[in-house]
Amino acid sequence: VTTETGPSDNLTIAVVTHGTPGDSFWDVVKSGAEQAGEDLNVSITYQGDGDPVKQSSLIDSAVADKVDGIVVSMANPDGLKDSVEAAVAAGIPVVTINSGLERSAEFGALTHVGQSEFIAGQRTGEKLNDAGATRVACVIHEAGNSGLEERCSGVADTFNGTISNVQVDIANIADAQNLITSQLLSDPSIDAVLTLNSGLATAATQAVADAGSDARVATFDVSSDVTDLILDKKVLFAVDQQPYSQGYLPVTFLTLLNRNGDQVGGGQPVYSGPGFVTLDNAAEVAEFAQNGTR
Amino acid sequence: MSGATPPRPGSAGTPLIEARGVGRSYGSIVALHDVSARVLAGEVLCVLGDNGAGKSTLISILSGAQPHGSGEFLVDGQPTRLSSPREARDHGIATVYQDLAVVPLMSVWRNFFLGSELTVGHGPLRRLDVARMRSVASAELARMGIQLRDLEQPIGTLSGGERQSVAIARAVYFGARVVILDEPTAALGVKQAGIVLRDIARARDRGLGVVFVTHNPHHAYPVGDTFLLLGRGEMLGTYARGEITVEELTRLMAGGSELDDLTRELGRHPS
Amino acid sequence: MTRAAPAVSETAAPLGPVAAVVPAATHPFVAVLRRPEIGALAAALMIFVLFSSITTAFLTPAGIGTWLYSSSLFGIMAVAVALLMIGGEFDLSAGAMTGTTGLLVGVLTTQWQVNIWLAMALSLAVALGLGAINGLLVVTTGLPSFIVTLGTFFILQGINLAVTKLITGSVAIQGMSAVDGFDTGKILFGSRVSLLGVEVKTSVFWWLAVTLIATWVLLRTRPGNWIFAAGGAPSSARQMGVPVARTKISLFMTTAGAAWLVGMLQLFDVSTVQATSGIGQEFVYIICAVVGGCLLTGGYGSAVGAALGALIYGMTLQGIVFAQWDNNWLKAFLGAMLLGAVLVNLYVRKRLGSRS
Amino acid sequence: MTRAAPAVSETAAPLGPVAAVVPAATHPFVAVLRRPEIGALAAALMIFVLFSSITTAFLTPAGIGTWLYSSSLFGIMAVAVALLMIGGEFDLSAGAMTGTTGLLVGVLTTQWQVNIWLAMALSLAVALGLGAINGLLVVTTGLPSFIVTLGTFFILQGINLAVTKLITGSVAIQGMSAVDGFDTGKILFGSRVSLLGVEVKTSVFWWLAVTLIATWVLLRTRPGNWIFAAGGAPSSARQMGVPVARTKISLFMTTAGAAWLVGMLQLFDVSTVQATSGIGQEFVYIICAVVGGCLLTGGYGSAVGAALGALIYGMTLQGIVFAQWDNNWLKAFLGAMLLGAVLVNLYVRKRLGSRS
Ligand SMILES: Nc1ncnc2c1ncn2[C@@H]1O[C@H](COP(=O)(O)OP(=O)(O)OP(=O)(O)O)[C@@H](O)[C@H]1O
Ligand SMILES: Nc1ncnc2c1ncn2[C@@H]1O[C@H](COP(=O)(O)OP(=O)(O)OP(=O)(O)O)[C@@H](O)[C@H]1O
Ligand SMILES: O[C@@H]1[C@@H](O)[C@H](O)OC[C@H]1O
Ligand SMILES: [Mg+2]
Ligand SMILES: [Mg+2]
Repeated sequence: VTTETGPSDNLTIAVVTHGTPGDSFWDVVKSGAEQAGEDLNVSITYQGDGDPVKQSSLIDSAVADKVDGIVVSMANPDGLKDSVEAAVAAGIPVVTINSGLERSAEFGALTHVGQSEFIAGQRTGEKLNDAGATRVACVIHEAGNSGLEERCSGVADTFNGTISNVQVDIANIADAQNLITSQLLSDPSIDAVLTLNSGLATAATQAVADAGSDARVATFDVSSDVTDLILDKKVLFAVDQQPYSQGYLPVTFLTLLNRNGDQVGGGQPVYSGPGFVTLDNAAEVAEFAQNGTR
Repeated sequence: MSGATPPRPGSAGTPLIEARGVGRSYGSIVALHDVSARVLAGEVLCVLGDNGAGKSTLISILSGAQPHGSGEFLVDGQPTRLSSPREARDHGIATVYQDLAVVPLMSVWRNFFLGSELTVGHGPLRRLDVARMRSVASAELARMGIQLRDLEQPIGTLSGGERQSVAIARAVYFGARVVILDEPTAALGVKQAGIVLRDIARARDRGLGVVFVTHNPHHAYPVGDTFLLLGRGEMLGTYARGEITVEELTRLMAGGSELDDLTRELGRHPS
Repeated sequence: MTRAAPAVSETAAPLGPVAAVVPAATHPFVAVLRRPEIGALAAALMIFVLFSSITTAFLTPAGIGTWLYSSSLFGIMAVAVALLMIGGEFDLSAGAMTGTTGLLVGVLTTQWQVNIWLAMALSLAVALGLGAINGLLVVTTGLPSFIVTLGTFFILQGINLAVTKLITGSVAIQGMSAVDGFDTGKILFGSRVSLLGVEVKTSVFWWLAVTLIATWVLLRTRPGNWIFAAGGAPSSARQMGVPVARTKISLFMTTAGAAWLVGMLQLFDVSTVQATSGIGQEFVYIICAVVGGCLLTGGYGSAVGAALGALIYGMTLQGIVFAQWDNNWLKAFLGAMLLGAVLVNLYVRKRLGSRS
Repeated sequence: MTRAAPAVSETAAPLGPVAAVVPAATHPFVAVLRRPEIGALAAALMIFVLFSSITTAFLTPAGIGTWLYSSSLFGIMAVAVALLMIGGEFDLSAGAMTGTTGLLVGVLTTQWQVNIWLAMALSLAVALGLGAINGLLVVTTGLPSFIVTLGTFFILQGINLAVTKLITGSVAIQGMSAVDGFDTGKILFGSRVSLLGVEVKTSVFWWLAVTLIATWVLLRTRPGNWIFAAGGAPSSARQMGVPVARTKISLFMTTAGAAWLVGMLQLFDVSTVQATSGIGQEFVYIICAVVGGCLLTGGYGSAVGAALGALIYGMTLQGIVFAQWDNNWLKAFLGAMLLGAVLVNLYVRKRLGSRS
C-alpha cells in the first residue's frame, strides 16, 4: 500500500546500536529495520559499536547527515546523553530501543521499544523455580554490557536457589563451551545453565553432555538451532524479546511521525518482550527463526 | 657531560688508564685472562694478536662497555669500575668499536654527536644546536678526507669505509685524553688509512693516550710506542718500540712456527 | 646426504653469551637441556602442579579431557604460527581464517547441498589460496607481514560476516548436524576416544600429529633449515641460495592449512559456526608461540615449544575456572600466569644456557 | 657548562686543508619530500578526496567535526605509541589503560566523593606508575615488550572489570556529570570550539599539541636523538653513552600519560566509562603509527606520520558511515583502505627516496 507522500519524500532513518557487527541478536534487529524500510519506502542506514564514545560519534554522524529520524539502543545511557539530546535539539526525532528504557523520555526520545532486562531476568528466575532448579550458572558473553548483568541480577532477585556468573567470550564459542564444561565439572551441584545468547545455548547443551551433567539449559534469544533444541527437549525455554520488532517498530513510528505527525507511545515505552518460547510454541517460532526474523 | 676536560699532559709516571691482570669469561669461554696494559699520556699502545685473541674484549673493558671479570682497572691511578661507556666518556676516553657503534637509520651528523649532543637554550627550551653539530661534523669529516654529499644521509647508506671514517673522526674529536681504536684501518683505502695513522700520531703529540688495535704490523710499527701481544686470551708479551723490529713483530703475530710459510708466501707474492 | 646443517639450528640458542660450541662435542643430556622448549616445559609443569593441587576437578578424567581439548585447538594453530614466526613473519588473519573455512563448509552444505567432503576439500583449497595470497603480498611488496595480514584479517572478517548473512540470511550456520555425512566427518574431527579412562577428543590427536610433523620438518629436513635461515637473516640466506620467498609463501600456506583443520574441528564439534568465529584468537596463537620460546624477531623457536605454550594457555584458562576464582578477575589471573610462565621460561633457559 | 669538547678540535691543527663544506647540501624542498610522513600525507589526501566526493556529509561542518574528533582520540595515542615504536618497543596495555584512568577518576569521584581535580592527578600518577612498571619489566627482564605489555594488558583488563564491579556494583561509571567540578573539567577536556563554522572538540587541539610537542622532542632535543638510537641500534647507542634503559622507561611512561589524557577526554566527553573501554584499541594505535610510516622494528618514524595515520583511520571509519555502505562490510572496507594507504605510502616513499 503506498500513500500519496510515500515514494517521493526520500526519508532516511539511521539505526545506531551498541551491537558489534556479527552479533546474531542485532542482526535480527537490523533485518527488522531494513524490512520496515522496504515496506514503507524509507532508506535505512545501520551502524553499531559497543563503545559509547564511538556510538556517540555514529549518532553525531547521523545528525551531520541530516537524517529524518534516529533509532538508538542505549546500553550505557549516560554515555549517549549528549549526542541524543543534540539530535533532538537539531530537530531530529529519536526512538530508543532494547536498553535504556528508564532514561528514554528524559533525553527527549519519542518512545522506547524493548524489554526491561531486569524484569525479563525476574520472569526467568520464576521459570527456573518452576523447573525445580536450585543452582544456576549465568553465562555472560560480553564483559562490558550492563544489560547482561541486569538479567543475571533479575534472575537472582526471584530465583530461590543460588546463582553464579560465568564469563565467556562470544567470539570463541568452542572455548566458551569448554569453560562451561569446566564450570560444570568443578561444581557438580549446578543444575541449570542460563545463557544470554542463542549461539551459546547450543554450546551449553554440548557442554552439559561433555561434562556428563544433568543440568538443564535455558537461554535468552532465539535462533532456529534454539527452537530445534527446545523441540528436542535439550533447552527448557528461550526468553524472547522479539528483536525483529525492535528494528521494525521504531522505523514505522518515525515514518508515521514524519508523514503523518503521529506521536506513537504517548510518552510510554512499547514493550517488545519478554515473550517465552517453550515446547508449546517452539514449532511455530521455528519457521520464522529459519528466515532470520526471530 | 662529554669528554670535557682539556687535554692534560701526562704527569710522567701515572698511566691515564691501566689494566692489572684483568680477565673476562663468557660462560665457560675464557676470552681474556690475566692481562695487564697501561696507557701513558703521549704514547701509543698497540694491541696485536690473532683473530679471537681477545683484543676486542680488552678494548670493551678499557672503554667501559663491559665490566672486567677479574683483576683491577685504574684511571689516573685510581681503581675504577666503569659502569657505562658514558662514564668512560666523562673520563675523556673515546672509542671506535670494531662494529663502529653507529645507528644505521640515523643521519651522519646525529651519529657523530650521538650521546654527546650539543644543545642551546635552557629548561624546556633546551634544544639541539643543529647548525653547530652539522658544521663540526662536516669539518671533521672533511679533515679525514671524506666528502659527503649530504650529512642528512642515513649512515647505513654510506660505504663501509666512509662509515668507519665517521666513527674514527668522532672518537678523535671526543677523545679528550684517551682514544681507543679497534681495527680502525681494516676497511680503509690507502689514503684514508694514512690519514688515520697521522691522526694517531697527532693525538699522541698532543699528549693523548692512544690504544690502537690492528692486525697489520706495518700500520702498528710506525706509530706505536708499546706493543702488547695477545694470543688465545693470554698476554704473550709487551715490547717497547726500541726492543723489537717490524719483522720480529710480524713473526710473533704469525706465531713463530708459521713464519717460514709466511715468508715464502710473501716472497711469492710481493706487494 | 648432505644434511649437516640442522645440527646448527638445534643448538642455536640466542640467549645470553653462549659460545659457538662444536655440536658433536655436547653431551646428549646437555643438548636436551639447551633445547628452546625446556623453559616452556618447566613452566607447563608448574601450572600443571598448581592446578592439580588446588582444584579437585583438574586431574579427574573429565577435567583432563577439557583442558586437553582447549589446548589442542590453540595448539594446532600455535605450532603453525610458530613455524611462520621462526620464518620471520606473522599472520594476523589466522584466527579469522578458522572462521572462514568453517563458514564455507557450512554454507556449501546447508545452503547448496554440496557433498560435505567436497565442501571440505573446496574449503581447504580456498584456505591454501588465501595463505598464498598473504605470502605473495608480503614477499612482493616487502611490507611487514604484521600490516599485510592485518589488512587481510579485516577483509576476511568483513567477508565472513557479509557473505554469510547474504547467503544464509543469518550470521551463524544453522542446521549443520542434519547434513548428510556429518556423522562420518564427526568421527574424524569431532569424536572422542577413551584413553586410560580419559575421554580424549580427536583434536588432541591432530594436535600431536601436527606437532610431530612440524618438529620433524624443522629439525630434519632442508625446508626446516631454510625456515630458520629465512627468519634469522633473510639476506644472508638469500645470498647462500636459500629460496626465501618460496619458503615464506609455503609457511603462510601452512598456517592457512592449519586454520582449515581447526575450522573443521570446531565445526564438527559444536556443529555451528558464527560469522565472528576466530576473531581475536590470532594473538592467542602468537602468545602461545612466544610463551613456548619463539622469538618475535624470527629465526628461533620450536614446534614442541609452541605446543607447550598452548598447553600452558589451555591449562591456565580451564584451571582458573576449576579453581572457581571470581570470574571477573579471569583476565587478570590469565595475565599474571602468562607473565609468570614467560619469566620461568626465561629463567630456566638462562640458567641452563650459561651453565652448559 | 663544561662542554669543552669543541675546543679539542680547535687545538687539533688540521694537517690537510679543511674543506668548507656547506652542511645543507640538500635543497629544502627535497628534504621535505624525504620526510617519513610524506607517503602518509599522500594517502590521507587520497582518502580525503575520495570521501569528499562520494558523500555529501563528509565536507559539511558537522561532518568535519565528527571525523576530526574520531581521529583525535586515536591520534593522541598513535603519536605516543609511535615514539615508543621508534624507541623499539610496543605497548599493548595502552588501550586498556585509557579505560583504567577514566574508571579510576569515575570511582574516586562518584563513589568516594574525592575532589575531581585531585582524582585526576591521582589517576595520572597511577598511569605514570603503570608505565614505569611496564618499562622496568621490559628493561630488567629483557623480555620482548610485546609479551610483557600483553601480560599487563590482561591484568589491567581484569582489574578494570573486577574492581569497577566490586566498588560500583555495575560495569560502567554512572552519575559522573553530577560530580562537583565536572563542568569545569569539561571545558578543558570535553567542550567544543567553533572554528570557521566547524564545531571542533577540544580533543582535536590536544591532538595537535601532542603532535607538535612530540615532533619537537624527536627532532630537536637530546632525548629525541636517544629515542631513535635506542630503537635503531640499542647496543651501539649504549656504547655511545645513550641512557637506553632510561629512555625506554620514559617512553612507556609517555604512552601511559597519553592514555591518561585520552581517558580524561573520553570521560568528560561522554561522562561515563565502561569497564571494557579501550580494549582492542591497542592495535589501532599501532596500525595508525605503521600507516604513518613507523617501522615495526624500531628506529624510524615520525610523530606527524602517526598523526596522519590516525587521520586516515578516523576519516575512513566515519567516511564509510557517511557513504552508507552496509556495515557488515565495514571491516572489509577498512582493511582494503588500510592496505591501500600503506601501499600508497610505500610507493610514494620509494619514488621520492630514490629520486632525491
Ligand atoms: N659475547 C660472546 N659470547 C661468547 N664468546 C665470546 C663473546 N664475545 C667474544 N667471545 C669469544 O672471546 C674470544 C675473544 O674475542 P675477541 O672479539 O676479543 O677477539 P679479537 O681478538 O678481537 O678477534 P678479531 O681480531 O677477530 O676481532 C673469541 O674466541 C670469541 O669467540
Ligand atoms: N643504499 C645506498 N643508499 C645511498 N647511497 C649508497 C647506498 N649504498 C652505497 N651508497 C653510496 O654509494 C657510494 C659507493 O658505495 P660502495 O659501498 O660501493 O663503495 P666502496 O667502493 O665499496 O667503498 P669502501 O671501500 O668504503 O667499501 C658511497 O658514496 C655510498 O655512500
Ligand atoms: O543488548 C543485547 C541483548 O539484548 C541481546 O540479548 O544480546 C546482545 C546484546 O548486545
Ligand atoms: Mg676484534
Ligand atoms: Mg665496499
